[in-house]
Amino acid sequence: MGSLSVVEAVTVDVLVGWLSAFRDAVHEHGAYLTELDSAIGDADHGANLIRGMDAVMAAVASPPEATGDLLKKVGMTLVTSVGGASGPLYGTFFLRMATASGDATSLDGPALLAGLEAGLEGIVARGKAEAGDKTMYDALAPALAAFSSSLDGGASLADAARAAAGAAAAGRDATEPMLALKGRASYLGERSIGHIDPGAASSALLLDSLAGALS
Amino acid sequence: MGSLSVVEAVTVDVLVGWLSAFRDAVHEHGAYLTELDSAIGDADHGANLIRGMDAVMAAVASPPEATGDLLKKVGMTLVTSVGGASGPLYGTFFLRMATASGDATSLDGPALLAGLEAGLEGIVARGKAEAGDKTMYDALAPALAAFSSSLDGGASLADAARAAAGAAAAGRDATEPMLALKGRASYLGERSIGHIDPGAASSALLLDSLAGALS
Amino acid sequence: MKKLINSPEAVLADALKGIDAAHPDLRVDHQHRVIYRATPKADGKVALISGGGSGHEPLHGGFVGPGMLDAACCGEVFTSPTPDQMQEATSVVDRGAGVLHIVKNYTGDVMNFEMAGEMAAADSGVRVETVVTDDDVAVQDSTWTAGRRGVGVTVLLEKIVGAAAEEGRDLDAVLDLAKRVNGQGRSMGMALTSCTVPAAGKPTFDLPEDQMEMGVGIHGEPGRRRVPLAGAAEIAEQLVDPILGDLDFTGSPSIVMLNGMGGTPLIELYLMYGEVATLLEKAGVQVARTLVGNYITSLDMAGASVTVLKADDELIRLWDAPVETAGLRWGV
Amino acid sequence: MKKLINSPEAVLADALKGIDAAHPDLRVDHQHRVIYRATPKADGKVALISGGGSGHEPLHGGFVGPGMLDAACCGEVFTSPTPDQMQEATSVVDRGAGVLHIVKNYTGDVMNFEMAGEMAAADSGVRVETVVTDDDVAVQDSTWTAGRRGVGVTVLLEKIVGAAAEEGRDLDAVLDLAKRVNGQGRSMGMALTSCTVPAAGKPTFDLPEDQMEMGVGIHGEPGRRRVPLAGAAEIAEQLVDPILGDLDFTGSPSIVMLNGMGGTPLIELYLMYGEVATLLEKAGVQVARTLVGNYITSLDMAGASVTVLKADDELIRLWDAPVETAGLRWGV
Ligand SMILES: Nc1ncnc2c1ncn2[C@@H]1O[C@H](COP(=O)(O)OP(=O)(O)O)[C@@H](O)[C@H]1O
Ligand SMILES: Nc1ncnc2c1ncn2[C@@H]1O[C@H](COP(=O)(O)OP(=O)(O)O)[C@@H](O)[C@H]1O
Ligand SMILES: [Mg+2]
Ligand SMILES: [Mg+2]
Ligand SMILES: [Mg+2]
Ligand SMILES: [Mg+2]
Repeated sequence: MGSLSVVEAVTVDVLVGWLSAFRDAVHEHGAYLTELDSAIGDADHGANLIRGMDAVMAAVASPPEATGDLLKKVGMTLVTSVGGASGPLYGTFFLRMATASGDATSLDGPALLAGLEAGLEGIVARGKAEAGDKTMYDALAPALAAFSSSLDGGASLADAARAAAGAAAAGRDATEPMLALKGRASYLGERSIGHIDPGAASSALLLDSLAGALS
Repeated sequence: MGSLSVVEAVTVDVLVGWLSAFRDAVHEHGAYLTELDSAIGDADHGANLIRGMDAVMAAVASPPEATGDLLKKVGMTLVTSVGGASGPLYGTFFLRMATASGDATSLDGPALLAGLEAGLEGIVARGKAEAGDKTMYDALAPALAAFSSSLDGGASLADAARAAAGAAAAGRDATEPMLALKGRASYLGERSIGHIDPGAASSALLLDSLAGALS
Repeated sequence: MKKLINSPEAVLADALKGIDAAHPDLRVDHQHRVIYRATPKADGKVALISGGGSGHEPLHGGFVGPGMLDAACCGEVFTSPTPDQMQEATSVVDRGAGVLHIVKNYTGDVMNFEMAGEMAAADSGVRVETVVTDDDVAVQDSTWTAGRRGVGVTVLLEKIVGAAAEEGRDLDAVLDLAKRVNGQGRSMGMALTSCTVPAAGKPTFDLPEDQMEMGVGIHGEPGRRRVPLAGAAEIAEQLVDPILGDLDFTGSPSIVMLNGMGGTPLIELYLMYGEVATLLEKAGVQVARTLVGNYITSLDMAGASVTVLKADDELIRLWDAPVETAGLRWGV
Repeated sequence: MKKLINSPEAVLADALKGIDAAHPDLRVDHQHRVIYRATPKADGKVALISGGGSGHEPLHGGFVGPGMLDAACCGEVFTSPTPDQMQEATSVVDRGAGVLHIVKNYTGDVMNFEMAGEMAAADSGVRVETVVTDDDVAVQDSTWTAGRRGVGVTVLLEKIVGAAAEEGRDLDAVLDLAKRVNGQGRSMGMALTSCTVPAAGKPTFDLPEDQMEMGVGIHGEPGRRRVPLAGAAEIAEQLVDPILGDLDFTGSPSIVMLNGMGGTPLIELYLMYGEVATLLEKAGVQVARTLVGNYITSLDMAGASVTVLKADDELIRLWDAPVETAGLRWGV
């Protein structure tokens, strides 16, 4: 909020800042995520991400130099500490982002976007979610689209990230009236309608944390 | 209440009236008895007596001629249908009363008293309760004492029974501050203090039903 | 009240139908409410009968079968069975060597079994002996004339004494063994919640979210004292300490049961057992055999109890002997 | 929240300690949270691994042992285990004949096991096949792309396929059999109450005194619909009808499981089974084998589920084969 230094190169430190902000966010909103998951799932989404992000922050205490190495560590840590649906999904997100980022020690806007997009493709490859299935995809996809068009329109990284965070929040809210077609919420049939998807809510936190880290 | 015919000879019909009134009383106050038993026992005293007295009334649908035969049937039915502590105790009460009553087709005041006292002795023989142990004995013993001294003082059967019922009620209330030394309530130790004993409460109903049947 | 029942009055009769349907190796006498082995044991062997109020399943019906009981008499929920049930069962299971009645120490149970013993002896001449279990250290023995309650040791006793009867020991020997097992077993239980007796329709007592009852029995009765809710490690201490304080368990192999009260899931029972095992080890108690699960329950009560039996090579051997019942099964 | 735990975070680690202490014939890898047989099976035999979130005990750890599983991977409560756990277990249990992964159909479980299979194949060259159980008729299959949930049939499958692996069948045969068992099993569950996930600290959903949830799974999730509370006979109908409507069970012997959700006492489960048995008989289903008890649970949820498996002589024979685990035990 009105930060003085504007980030234009996403270094390992900035990425760690993002992860750290996300860890704080899932701690702060863990009960809320679990409450959403109580309504249409199994009441563990908050606990899952708290466990995962605590493990991530421990794993990146002395971060490697390359962004790809850092993100790979994040992905592997999530895969091996979270479990459930969100573990492989968020894990795959970071693993694919790691591959896209490679040896680079810092990412510019287009490189960051490419990484995020690769990550989202990973989620789709694992979970086969489509738009409107009421999953994290419904927050992430519009967020990356907003990120992309902001950059295309010449926005700063910080502004693009803020636009993405806003779109993610809108995407999260848009899951409320949806009928779930993926994950446990789909077992509820019509009863899934009227509740925000917990994964979409955590994804909105992920994008919000990114915007914070880039501001 | 202000009945016209006063019973001076306790026939089988009068005894059946007594039992029937007791059956009605345990139905009416069954929840209360169970509530008392919830506080210091196992929450079944009402259900036990309802089951037992329903079985008794079915068993005496065509009553035998001798009071002893009727009372034996009552005792056996209670023994074989109630279980728990109250089954053998109330069962023994009626079985001993049956033996005392024998072939008589009707009982006068002293004979009825002798039967009740034999019954109480049976309860003591089975349960080894003493005054102040916080059991049904604490309602029955003062009731029979009052019955006896009323008869001695020349009271009618109805008046003696009313005195007995009053003493039973007082005995019941007197169990409240007692520390239980018999039955399940004794497991509670000090925590048994401050609650009326369920068996004392049902015994008060038994005497109240007798007073009703003799008025 | 939320229960899978048709009506409070029909609970026992309906449950017996299900037991009958589920277990071809049991025979259910629906009139007398007695559960028998489908195939009676051989002539000349002592028979074992137990029984009590219902609501403690698998006790006792789940322990009828080769290596354990010959019959279980089922009372109404939390109400001891009636003497005629025990009398009937006694005459049915007797194989000429007499019958041991296994009775948990509750006034009602003791009185009803007592009357049954009198009736059986008078009617059929069957020799009946009775062991009354009273292992609950929550009850201070001397002061309360009703004595200690019979709880968890009953399960271990039915197993061990059942094996001895199967071996062909006579009634005196079986009775001696039963008394020895009872004398060497101690239990202590606790509740996180009350249970709901079907006929009562509501919980026997209310227990606030931050309180628990220590020293409960198996009838949903309040315990000896209400204390603040604690973690599993501290609860384990409150259960184990009074047991170890009541009898010296060192120097002998022990059989330990961590029992659930009916409404507590297995994951919590295992967790509790982990804590109990740690405490026993610290205290120098050598655990030779373990049982974790719901064996003597109190309807839907949430909670657990610990039973420790001071054993020896003979008791361990009898414990390990084959048993083939719905509730316990090994070596067959 | 009233639970016998030390802290929500420590539930799994602490429960594993208790399982380890209680069962000398199991070996617990506390680091990877895998439960193994203490004595591995013979070389050349197919190994079976299952796993999933915790909170369903005895599933799966209680089914590790001769005649059933070789290892169970334990996830956090209601959270599938992670791929590294399965990968570790896979390489440990492989006896050179390959490993079958038994996975209940939930997005998380399927994805984690999928990743484990990829990793195991890449790392160690162990041949891995996977069967995904999906027997829950509460979920309308076609419409929902996540497909039906895997519930009760998993227990029966682990028993039957475990026996086949013990006989020495190869991985293809074991996989075929597993798929056949899954294809012939159907389940339906209901809840009287929600359960409380330790980390959530309160019941997953509120259920008024006069309502129940029909069509629940095993994760405390709300069911397909909320309906008025009914008697056991009517509940049994609501469970059995959709099962019989989904598959024709006549003309073959069936194996039936009446399963408790964790907080329902055995007396109610037997009572429910009596009602279910009556309905099955009326419908001409021939019940050859029965299991009544808590086998696949949902923490402390009160409720029950019914599983019917259309069997045949071969499946019955495999069902009857010896099994020696904490949760199922016979013929040994
Ligand atoms: N196939 C899928 N594709 C994308 N996201 C999914 C899929 N299935 C589930 N999710 C996401 O995962 C979230 C649930 O995560 P979590 O509660 O941690 O795992 P679980 O459902 O195994 O308990 C859902 O809210 C949804 O956003
Ligand atoms: N030893 C005894 N002597 C006399 N009365 C007793 C004795 N033990 C118990 N009682 C009576 O029995 C009552 C309980 O009866 P009930 O609830 O039907 O049986 P149970 O205690 O077996 O559940 C007690 O309230 C008490 O009055
Ligand atoms: Mg979840
Ligand atoms: Mg009582
Ligand atoms: Mg009782
Ligand atoms: Mg989960």
